[in-house]
Amino acid sequence: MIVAERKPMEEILQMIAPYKKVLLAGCGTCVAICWTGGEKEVGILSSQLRLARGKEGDKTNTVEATVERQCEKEMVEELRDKVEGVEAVLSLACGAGIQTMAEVFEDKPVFPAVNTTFLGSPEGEGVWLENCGACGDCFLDRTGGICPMVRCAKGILNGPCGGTRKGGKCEIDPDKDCGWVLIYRRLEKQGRLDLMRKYYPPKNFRAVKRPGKMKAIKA
Amino acid sequence: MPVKMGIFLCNCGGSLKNIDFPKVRENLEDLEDVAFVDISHNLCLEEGEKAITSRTLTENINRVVIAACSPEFCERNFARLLEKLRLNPNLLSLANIREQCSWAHEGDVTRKALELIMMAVDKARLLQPVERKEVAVNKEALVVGGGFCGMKSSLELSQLGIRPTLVEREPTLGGKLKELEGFYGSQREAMIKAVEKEENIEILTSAEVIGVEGKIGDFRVRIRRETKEILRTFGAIVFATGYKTEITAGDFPLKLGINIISQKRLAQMLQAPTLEASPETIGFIFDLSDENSRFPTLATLNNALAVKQRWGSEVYVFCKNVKVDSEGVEKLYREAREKGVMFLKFDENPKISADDGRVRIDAGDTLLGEEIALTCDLVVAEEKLLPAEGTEGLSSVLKIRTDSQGFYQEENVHLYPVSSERKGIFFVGNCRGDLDLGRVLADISSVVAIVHELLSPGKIMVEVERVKADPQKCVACLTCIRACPHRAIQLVQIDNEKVVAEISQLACDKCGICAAICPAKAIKFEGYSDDQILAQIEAIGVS
Amino acid sequence: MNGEIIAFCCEHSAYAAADAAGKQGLHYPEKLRVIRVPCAGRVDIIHMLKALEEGAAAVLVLGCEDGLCQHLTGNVRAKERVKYSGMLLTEVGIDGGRVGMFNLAANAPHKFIKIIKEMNERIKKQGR
Amino acid sequence: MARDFRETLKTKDFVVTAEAAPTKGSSVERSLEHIELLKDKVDALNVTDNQSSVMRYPSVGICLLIKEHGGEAVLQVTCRDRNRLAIQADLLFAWSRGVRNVLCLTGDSIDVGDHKEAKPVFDLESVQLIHLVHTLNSGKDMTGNELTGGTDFCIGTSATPSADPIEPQLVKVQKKLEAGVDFIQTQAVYDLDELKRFVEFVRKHDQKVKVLLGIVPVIGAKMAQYMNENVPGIFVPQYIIDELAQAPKGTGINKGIEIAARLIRKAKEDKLCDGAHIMFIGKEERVPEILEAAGLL
Repeated sequence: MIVAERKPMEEILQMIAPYKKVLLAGCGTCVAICWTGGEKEVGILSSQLRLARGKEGDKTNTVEATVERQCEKEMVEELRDKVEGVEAVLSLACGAGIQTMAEVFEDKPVFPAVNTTFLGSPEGEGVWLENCGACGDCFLDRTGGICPMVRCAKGILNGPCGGTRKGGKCEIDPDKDCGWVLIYRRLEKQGRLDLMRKYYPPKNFRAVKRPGKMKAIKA
Repeated sequence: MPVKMGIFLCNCGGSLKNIDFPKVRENLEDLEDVAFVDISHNLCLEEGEKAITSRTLTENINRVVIAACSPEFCERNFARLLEKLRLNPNLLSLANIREQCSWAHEGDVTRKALELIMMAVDKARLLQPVERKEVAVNKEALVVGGGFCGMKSSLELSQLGIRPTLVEREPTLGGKLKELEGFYGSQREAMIKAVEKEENIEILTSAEVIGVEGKIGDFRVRIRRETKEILRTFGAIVFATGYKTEITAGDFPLKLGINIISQKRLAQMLQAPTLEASPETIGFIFDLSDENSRFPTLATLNNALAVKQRWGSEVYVFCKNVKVDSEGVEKLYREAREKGVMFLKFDENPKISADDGRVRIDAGDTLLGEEIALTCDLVVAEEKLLPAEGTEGLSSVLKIRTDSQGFYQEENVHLYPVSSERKGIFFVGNCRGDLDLGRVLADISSVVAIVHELLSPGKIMVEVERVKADPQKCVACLTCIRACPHRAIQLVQIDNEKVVAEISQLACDKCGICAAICPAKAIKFEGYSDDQILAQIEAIGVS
Repeated sequence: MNGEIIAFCCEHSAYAAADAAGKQGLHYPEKLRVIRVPCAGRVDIIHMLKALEEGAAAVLVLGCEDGLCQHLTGNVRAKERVKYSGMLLTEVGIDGGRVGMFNLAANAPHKFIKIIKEMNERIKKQGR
Repeated sequence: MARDFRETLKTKDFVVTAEAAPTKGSSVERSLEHIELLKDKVDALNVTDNQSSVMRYPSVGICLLIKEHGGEAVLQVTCRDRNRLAIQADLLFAWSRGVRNVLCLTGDSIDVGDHKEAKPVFDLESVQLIHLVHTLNSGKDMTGNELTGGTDFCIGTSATPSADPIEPQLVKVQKKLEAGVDFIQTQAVYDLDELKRFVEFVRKHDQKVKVLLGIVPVIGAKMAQYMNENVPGIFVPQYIIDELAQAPKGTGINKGIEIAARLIRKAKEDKLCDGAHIMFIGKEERVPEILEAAGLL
């Protein structure tokens, strides 16, 4: 899933400063799941904006709506009436959702209320971990299902760097595991350490031709 | 159906003098949806009940607002009354104008009282009926652990007509009783026999619980017996998995050897038919690291007496304090003294050293104020009570946490010591901590009473959808499942496609944590829903 | 609303403490409005923000003592949410101390009074 | 005139190298002083590449200065700041200007340096870089294109014998050996048993490679603790911290020099490794004291 974090309030207030009436648009998929842009967060941000704007933050000046997937034009289209009634849209969706919103309502300024941060999965309640870099050239078959491109801070393909902290923690953050120590342990458990002893040549960074575009071949 | 509200104001026998009731009524009467506003003297007495009954029926109202004393006193009664009047009890909204208004302030509080009632009125408009229905519960109980607690709980449950299935990991029943001699040991055979004789109790030995799914009234339990796996269903589960003991050396060098042994080893020696030479002098020692545990005193007294009886050895007990404040222990202590067991009390941990194949104990006796040196043939060392082997594994099977020492965590150590965080699963005895005998017996009585009350009617009344996840809004993010303290939520498939969270009304304890945390605002807690809470907030200061 | 203090009170502890205060004739500022909740864990960020939006001077969430929550984690979650709400307020230039979470037992009316009075002093100083 | 480092490695029993950190800025006077002071006392001078991810004068620039002043230089190359095009181009330039030795490193993370918001490149990493240098040495570029004039670098790399856990680290060392290196300069090692175990491991896979013990003198107990917490790959054991703590005020640096010399002397006497690599960043002028105390002058 896509993980995002809310932008600092100051930045949001600056973006929407010229606009009196704003629609806060949430998304019910990834950003809802990571507690950033679902209906609940839309309500909180909306209330916070009204508090920030004081008297100007009249209740009628913040409109709230959440669609199931903001990256789908058809679903965003459902908001047409609401969008037409406001001066600007503040989207709490991921970058893809925000861009869809901006495309569907070309004549309205659309602003991001969140920063899209990574692809990941929940580690536990309220904690998400980046674990996919969308490189287009999946390497996980060789590393026991742990991505060294993302779980290693330097994206090394051939083993840990020399900076690993005591107990197998990452050079840059003692709260994060060294990806290569994780890979080693996983492969050791599976009796497949020979995979780690192989040399892997430099990665093909053009596996996805940027900007990425995929056309399904099947109809 | 449009909202039609009746408001009853109670002036508590005319005692709430700082509220101008007629004025309150005046302000409420013209509100939208309000059919009438009545002032009564004592709504909690028969006259009040009659007044509510007649007005409710004649006016055919569908929301009842009562401004009276604290809901802690009156809520239950008024809810019952509504039920009698064929009105769903959830259509009742209360304003606490006595404890939290009239009594809490000096001077005229009419305005505040009016506001509190307005809050209740605005909430009442949004209330929806919550249907209730009877759900059948499985009347059988599972008791895990065939030691003293498990056997006694099973016996008592079966005497009350509940059919317990008793699961024991070992090939035979008895648990720790097998390791005890003397008074407690002597209870062993009789108890096992009684359990085995009881037709109502099904005994599964060499068996272990490996999975618990479902909820109170309907637990599906997987049990592995030798190589076979059995699937059974139970209404409630009682864990009596006991403890293990470990010698604690503290910070002084006690090494387990031939001369320094555990209570368990001593019991084995006492049970052995012959002994080459019975020890002449035996020293028991405890309080070296943990002074609070009651367990070493009991084990020591029990076994010291057994030693006296069996071998007639000289027995010395070294400790800081003999803890006799548990049931029956004082008596054992007196008996031990009478039989000649010597008690020596130290302040600083004694020194223990080897002395020509025997063990020398050097201790300062606080009573005599002297240094005492004693050489023993055998020293029985202090033991600490720890969670039984497998507690950790079982707790993950049960999805129930353990405390800092690894014992099962009670739901609330003071209020509900035998209840776990999962409704319908209980812990008794030493699997939930280092308890003295009195506490263990109290645990057994209370768990038996609770399980009996729960299962014997064969059915329980549950609210159908007090807390509900809207399948249209649920995004199956698992947030509520991870957050629910009672493990009452699971993912289910609806219409063969969408996977959504479903809240079991049986297991749910109505805390509302899920409703607050749901990122999609999919969970509604009727009576405490967002709009009902916000309606109260918005009502403040409007009057 | 006009400068009221809103207290979300857990029915297992704070709500009973408020009752006990009344019963013992202990007085507290009239501007207090209690909203009864089944657990402090029911109270959400939006409830606190909306209360302030509506014109409350302060919001309190009052739950069971540490480790004694009827629902195990409700009071812990409440504390986290109050902290977060305080941060959201600070972000928009409002005193984050206007939301507060306290733990108390059902039989602690004096503590209840103290909490209310202290919050009242705080907002009075700010001229509310 | 300095001897070719590849020759020195082959012929000398105990090789000594030291690190020279480039200055932050375009004035190279201080670097020059260090070069003059050390060029004849050690067998080669390593020049770091934006060490600790702190932006500095380029490694290759100082390498050229060393050559000009008659010293032998080891060009450190990291993969942090340059992609495969830039790295190859820089290596060709260095070779054409007389730099003959290269130390292949992945590089510290951007996060530990002074330009924390920079884009980390890491197009390649150390093992791949070693392969790349071999490719250039064979007269081709990475994609197989013929070069008009290739290189013949003497190749080195680093390793962390004190890593915890060590096993994954050793897997990578093995890959480096298989790729082919002439020398290894280890990260700082303070426990010679660790060094011994490491060299034994290396010898199992490669008898020819030379292992140089990495020496980072610690000049005070507080600094040691700071290094343990903040410098990647450094683990100062408690007994050294204690020894430093006991040194009278103001003499910590002398103590650090003494400990460093003791480690080198012992490693040499017991033939634990093939040399030493001294990293005394910011105190380069005191490297001769270590050499003297270790009996290497």
